Amino acid sequence: MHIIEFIFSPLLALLIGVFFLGLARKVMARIQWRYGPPVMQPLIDIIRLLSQKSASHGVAFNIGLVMSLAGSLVITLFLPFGKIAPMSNSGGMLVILYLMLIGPLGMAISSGESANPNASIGISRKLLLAMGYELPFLLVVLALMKAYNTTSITEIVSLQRDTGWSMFTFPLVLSGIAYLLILPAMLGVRPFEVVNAPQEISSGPLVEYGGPYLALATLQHALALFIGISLFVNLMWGGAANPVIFFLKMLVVFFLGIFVNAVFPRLRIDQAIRYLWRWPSLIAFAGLILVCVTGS
Amino acid sequence: MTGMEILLLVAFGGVMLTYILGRISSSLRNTFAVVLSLVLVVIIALMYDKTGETIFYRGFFGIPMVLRINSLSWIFAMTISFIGCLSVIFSLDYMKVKERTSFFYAMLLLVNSSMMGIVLAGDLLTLFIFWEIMSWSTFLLISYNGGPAIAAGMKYIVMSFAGSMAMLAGIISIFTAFGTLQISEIAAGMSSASSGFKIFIVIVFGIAFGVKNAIWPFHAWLPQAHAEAPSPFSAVLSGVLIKMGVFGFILTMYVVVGLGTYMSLGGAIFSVRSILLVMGAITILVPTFVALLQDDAKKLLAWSTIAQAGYIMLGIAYGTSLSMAGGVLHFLSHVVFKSLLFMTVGAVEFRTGGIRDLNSLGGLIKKMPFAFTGTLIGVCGLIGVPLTNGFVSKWLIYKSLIFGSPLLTFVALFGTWGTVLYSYKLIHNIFLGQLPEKLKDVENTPLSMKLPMIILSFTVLLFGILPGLPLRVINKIVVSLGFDSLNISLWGIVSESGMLNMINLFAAILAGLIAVWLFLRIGARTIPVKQDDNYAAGAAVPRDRYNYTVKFYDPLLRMISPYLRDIFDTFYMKIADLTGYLSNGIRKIYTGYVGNYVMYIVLFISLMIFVQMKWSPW
Amino acid sequence: MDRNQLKKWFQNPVKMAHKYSLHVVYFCTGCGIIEIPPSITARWDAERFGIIPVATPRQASLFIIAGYVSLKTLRSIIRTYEQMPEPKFTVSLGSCPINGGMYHDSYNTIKHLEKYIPVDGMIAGCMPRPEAIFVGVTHLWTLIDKDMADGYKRYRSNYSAYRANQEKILGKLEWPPLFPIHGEE
Amino acid sequence: MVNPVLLIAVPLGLAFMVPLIDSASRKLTRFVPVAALLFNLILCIRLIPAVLENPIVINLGGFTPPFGINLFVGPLGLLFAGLISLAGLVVSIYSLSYIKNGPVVKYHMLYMLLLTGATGVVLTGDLFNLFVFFEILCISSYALVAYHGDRAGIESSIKYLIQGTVGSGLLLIGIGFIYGIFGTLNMADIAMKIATVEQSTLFVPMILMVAGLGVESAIFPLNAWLPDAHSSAPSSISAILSGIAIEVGLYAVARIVFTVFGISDIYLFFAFLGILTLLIGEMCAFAQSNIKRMLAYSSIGQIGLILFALALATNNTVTGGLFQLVNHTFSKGLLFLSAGYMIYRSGSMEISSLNGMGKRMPLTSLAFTVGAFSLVGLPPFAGFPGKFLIVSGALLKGEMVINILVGLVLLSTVIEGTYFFRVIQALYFKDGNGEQRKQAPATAVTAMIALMILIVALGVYPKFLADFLSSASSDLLDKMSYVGSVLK
Repeated sequence: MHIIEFIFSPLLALLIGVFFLGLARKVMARIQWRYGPPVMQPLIDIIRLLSQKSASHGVAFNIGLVMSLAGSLVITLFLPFGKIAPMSNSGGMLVILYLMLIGPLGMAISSGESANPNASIGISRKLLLAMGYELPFLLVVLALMKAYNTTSITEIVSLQRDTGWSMFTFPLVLSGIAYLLILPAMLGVRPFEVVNAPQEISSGPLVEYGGPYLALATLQHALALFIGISLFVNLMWGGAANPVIFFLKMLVVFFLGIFVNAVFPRLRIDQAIRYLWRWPSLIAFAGLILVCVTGS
Repeated sequence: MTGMEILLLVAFGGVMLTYILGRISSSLRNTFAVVLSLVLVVIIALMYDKTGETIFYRGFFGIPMVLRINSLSWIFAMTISFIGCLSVIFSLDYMKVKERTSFFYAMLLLVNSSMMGIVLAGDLLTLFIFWEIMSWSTFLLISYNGGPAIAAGMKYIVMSFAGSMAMLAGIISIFTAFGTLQISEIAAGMSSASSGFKIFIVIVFGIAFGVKNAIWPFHAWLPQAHAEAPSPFSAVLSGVLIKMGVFGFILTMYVVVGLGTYMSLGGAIFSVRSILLVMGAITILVPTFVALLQDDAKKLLAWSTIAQAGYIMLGIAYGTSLSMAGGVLHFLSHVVFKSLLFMTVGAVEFRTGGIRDLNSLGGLIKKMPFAFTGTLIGVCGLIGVPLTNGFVSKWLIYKSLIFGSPLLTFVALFGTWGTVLYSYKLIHNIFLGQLPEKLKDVENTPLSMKLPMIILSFTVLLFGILPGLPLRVINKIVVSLGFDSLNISLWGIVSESGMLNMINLFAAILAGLIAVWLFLRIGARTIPVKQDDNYAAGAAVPRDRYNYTVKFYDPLLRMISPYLRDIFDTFYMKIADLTGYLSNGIRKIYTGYVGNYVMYIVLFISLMIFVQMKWSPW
Repeated sequence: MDRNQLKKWFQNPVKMAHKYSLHVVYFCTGCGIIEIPPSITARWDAERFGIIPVATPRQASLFIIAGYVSLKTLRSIIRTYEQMPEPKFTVSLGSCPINGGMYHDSYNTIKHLEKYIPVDGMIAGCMPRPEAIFVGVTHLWTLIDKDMADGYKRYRSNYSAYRANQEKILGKLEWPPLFPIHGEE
Repeated sequence: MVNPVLLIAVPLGLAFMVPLIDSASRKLTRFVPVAALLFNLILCIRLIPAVLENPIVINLGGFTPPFGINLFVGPLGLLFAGLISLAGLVVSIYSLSYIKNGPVVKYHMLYMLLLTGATGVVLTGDLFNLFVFFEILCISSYALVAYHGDRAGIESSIKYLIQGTVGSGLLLIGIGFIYGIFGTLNMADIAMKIATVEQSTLFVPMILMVAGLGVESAIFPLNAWLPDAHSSAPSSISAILSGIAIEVGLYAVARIVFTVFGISDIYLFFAFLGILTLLIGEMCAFAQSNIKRMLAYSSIGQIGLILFALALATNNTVTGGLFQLVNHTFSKGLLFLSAGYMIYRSGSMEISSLNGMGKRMPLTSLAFTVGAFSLVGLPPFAGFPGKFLIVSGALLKGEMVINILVGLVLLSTVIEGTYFFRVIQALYFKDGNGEQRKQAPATAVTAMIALMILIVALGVYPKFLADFLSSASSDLLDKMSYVGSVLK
């Protein structure tokens, strides 16, 4: 049972992530009054990419990407999907926070090695954006951990079963709002899509990726999407005991993100940081203070 | 004669011998220095798990001077000798092109020996004497390069000297209060002292150790000193030397003042503990962002050293067994990865002919893969990526802080993101991107530099995957300082609110890596290309201009740099200026006109007569 | 998807993926580019066939040269083509790349694109309408199905000749040859 | 048992023999001071055990003390006498090669007279005798300051002369008052009778004497001659002036204040005066760019520190003060001696002209470094134990005022460290003008090495001197035993 979970949950995450990517394209197309590609289109792309002979820029170019995807895969072992969380005993939220570093860092190493300034610009934006949303995000997470008095994400989920969704319980309301405000940035959707801006910096970090590398990068993107949404659902919307319900919750969050993506133009990176560090941070800070004052 | 006396004898004797041998033959000296430092490592390793005290000298007015060893001293001594040894090995090639190498080696060994003296000291007098020897020998080494190093050395020695004078005041007040300087006896006397006295002691020692440990606001000397010192010594400086401040803090707060007293010292909000914690947090936050502004590789690392000192400070000042273990472990981690980073940057500096400017490097991964790997591992440790030692220690610190003071935890966690930013800047601007034309002929890292890098990289990963190895020793320290014992296994730790299992994580990440690698292998073969074969909107890659390094995080920096002025550095410089100005004014008393001088004599007499007439004190 | 399609997917997924995931890098210095936006936006919606524009040649599998090619742009076209990962396909738009079109007597445009890089499909017209582009793409699908879209293979095997042609008109190229050149040295 | 009178008589006699010896053999002249001071040194060392047991009182001419002049060789006097002969010996060895041009004969003669005067001051038990020896000391030093015969030397010599004469005059008037009041000049006798007179009566003579001696001992407002004189004298003489002359002056002040008058109310005032001298000296030194002036101001600072330590008048602080005094003699001597040759090589006294000296004259630079470290009080050199004792003694008094003053002492140490480290950096780490490496002559190097060994030995094993110093300090503080041993 346990072994199966170990293999099952990363695969499930990949599948859902890729499905979300496809769904995103389809939904965006429908919003734009188009027919849109088939939902399986990302899968087709990945198969095609895997068969292409790409140029490699060196060892770190490969290793960084592998590291990035592997790091993201490991996170999925820690995140409860419904009740499936095979490694939740080996460390809690803190480990997840740090594992979330591996993904961007590996990507950064890899695309840095590609020796293209567009990639460097993209990475610098990516790290800055992460810095931007990490400030309110950390405040939110700390408020949660303080409120539930635990660092284990499974416990946070199970405690929400008694108290209701943390987003709608009293001291955590503000944190929930802040989280919702930064969610588009965490998912990397449109108002905060400066990193991969294809028209501006030739898709940024991905500029030199082709063939299998781009396939890995796509999978990494899919996983990032999955992790972002799953984290939100687990922390704020009470997770779920049942994988299906969990998936449905994820779908709702996902649609929220897509709608935001569809209607907003792109912010400049400094505008993005300024936004993220102003209202969401203030609200999250107030939330943390609220938790500290009212909490046990 | 105990092991400690032999150790110090060997260490200090070796210093002299090294210098003398340097006069005869440089290769002989190098061999001797390496052998000596290895011998020191072995001697200290043999002292594992011993405790004891010996009086080794009574020549100082009959005050007994004591050496003592316990688990705390042992782990510090081990680190010092280990890093000292590696830095000597690293110097072999680095110093080949420099002048006055005998002086350098002798001073390097002297610094190491005096640091060993500090950690083995069983009384405050011995501590102070070795402390001062360390201070001035460090001063000589920092100034070694001349040029900008002169100002750096000056700043260091003045601040450090001010710190030691504060410490001297503290030591002597203890001496006058209790009539003894032996640490074990002071601890007994301290418990009955008034709390004002305790606070005084904590403040003066805090200044001394804070300066050495570069805690905000005493950090002003560090960036320049680290940047201008020779790189092998920068490794020692950043790795172990400033950690003498950590040692001092532990000694003051938990041994001299005592755990129970420390936790309740001072008023509610202005308690010593909370002030130290806040200082630690500021030390994390501000220098992390200042590091982002730096364009000099070693200066960047220097600011990061300050920031990491803040983490250690948070750990040891919080005062639970978990945080204490985290603080000491982070000290150990920081020693390893920061020495590694200084060494790799030093290797780059050595091979590129002294370039430290991040804007003019790039693409060196092709030329110096070893240095890149070392930097990558070091940077991962610095950030605290899982499977490196930095992760475990930071995890311990967060874990202990998280429920007690979420705001401090927030600062520490947020500092990590700053760390990611400047670490990536470091590694990207040196090793990634396009290789400039002028660096086409850079050679690979020499063997004497590779060896320490390999050992240190290995240590980073080993302590990251099997944190139980250092934690077992640290647990002994924690228990000896009066805390509860921790529940430690080889691969992690079980605390009351969660556990850490690094071996599982290691297995998972390894499996993930293998799986992804296999997946990548399924795909089509990849073709290695040169850096010139690169997307430039269809054009051929322009030579020497196709790189993005200058103003790497410009949007952020433009936002934050107005807030990052180093007020305290300015403040200290203002004080220095003021002193100079004042001195110049006072100098004018001596006008050079003899009539005035005779007038002074008359005035002196008349003043005394006036005083006598008015108040008649005599 | 009809049954035939499904069978094909099982028989040769790679080929099918190549057909239905054409990531395009547009070379848009010619007048044909004005026809591209309608083809990828809501009116004709190329994405339903998996055709999307990408930013760099590294990510692409289809190269569309939209219009006349001047000497200056030829240099970039060659560079871009060489940077695309194999297998890769080329489609040219309009008459000019075929035979010079209305610029047949210009000193500054090339007349036959296929002399410099292999072209798998040519869509004639001045300019071709978006429908014609889709016709061209369907034609490319058939070629891929029949393994006849083998321009990249031809480029590889005849590289010496291509390179000679390129250097004849452009002078010495700034980048080294992609494949070993026979007949020299 | 040897007669301590020889300590004065031998150098005095030999001083006047110098011209005779010179006419006999030119080469021999230079060795006369060496021989005389070596003799003195050996004599001092032989006297130590006896003196530690009981102070030796010699009645000159066979008159018993209240009437005749007596020499009092207590531990303190012997300490000073030993210090004078030791420092004098080292400097005379240094002078063997350093003094080559100019009036060599007069130099050696005056040099020995200076040391004779100094020895006399510390050994005598009679106020007027003290004045006479003081005059010997001062007059010979006026002349020696102008040794080079250049404009600066003569100018500062004249300044020194004027101030010194004013001081001597004041001293003489003070002594006259005392004689008028008590009818005796014997210090022990006066000390015994001092309680019989009302304190306010004593005020005027005391002030006059303190001011007179204060000029020579460089207490703050009275020390204006010092920087000029020290910087324009030959370095060997600067070493003696700084290491011996002003300290002998300080001895005289201490002896008169502690033993003769013994008014404890004034001690705190002297402590303040000491701190003021210390701060002003150190700050002036901080602002200097001329190395010899810097060293001279630093001497003022050190004198202030020693004065502070003595003024606290506990056994610990006085021991510490005396330790610091010994350290100052050695370190400042070493600094002046090494600076002398560095200036000789570079031809300028500016600190910037010493850049890169560490490469050109390694041993001399090392000597300077050791001296500087020791003066600043860094372990393991001799300055640290002294500072340790002073501070611990001062803190042991447990008074708030004193504690604040101790804080100022530590602050001034930081300032002192700053300017010394600045010079050390210039010596070693700044690029010089790439001259060839050339050491100082062997005799000079011998002298410097001897002082370095002394400094390190004292720093590593301070206990060596501690017992002797502690009996010296009780000699200074214990008025009754002084009186008793003289007037037995």
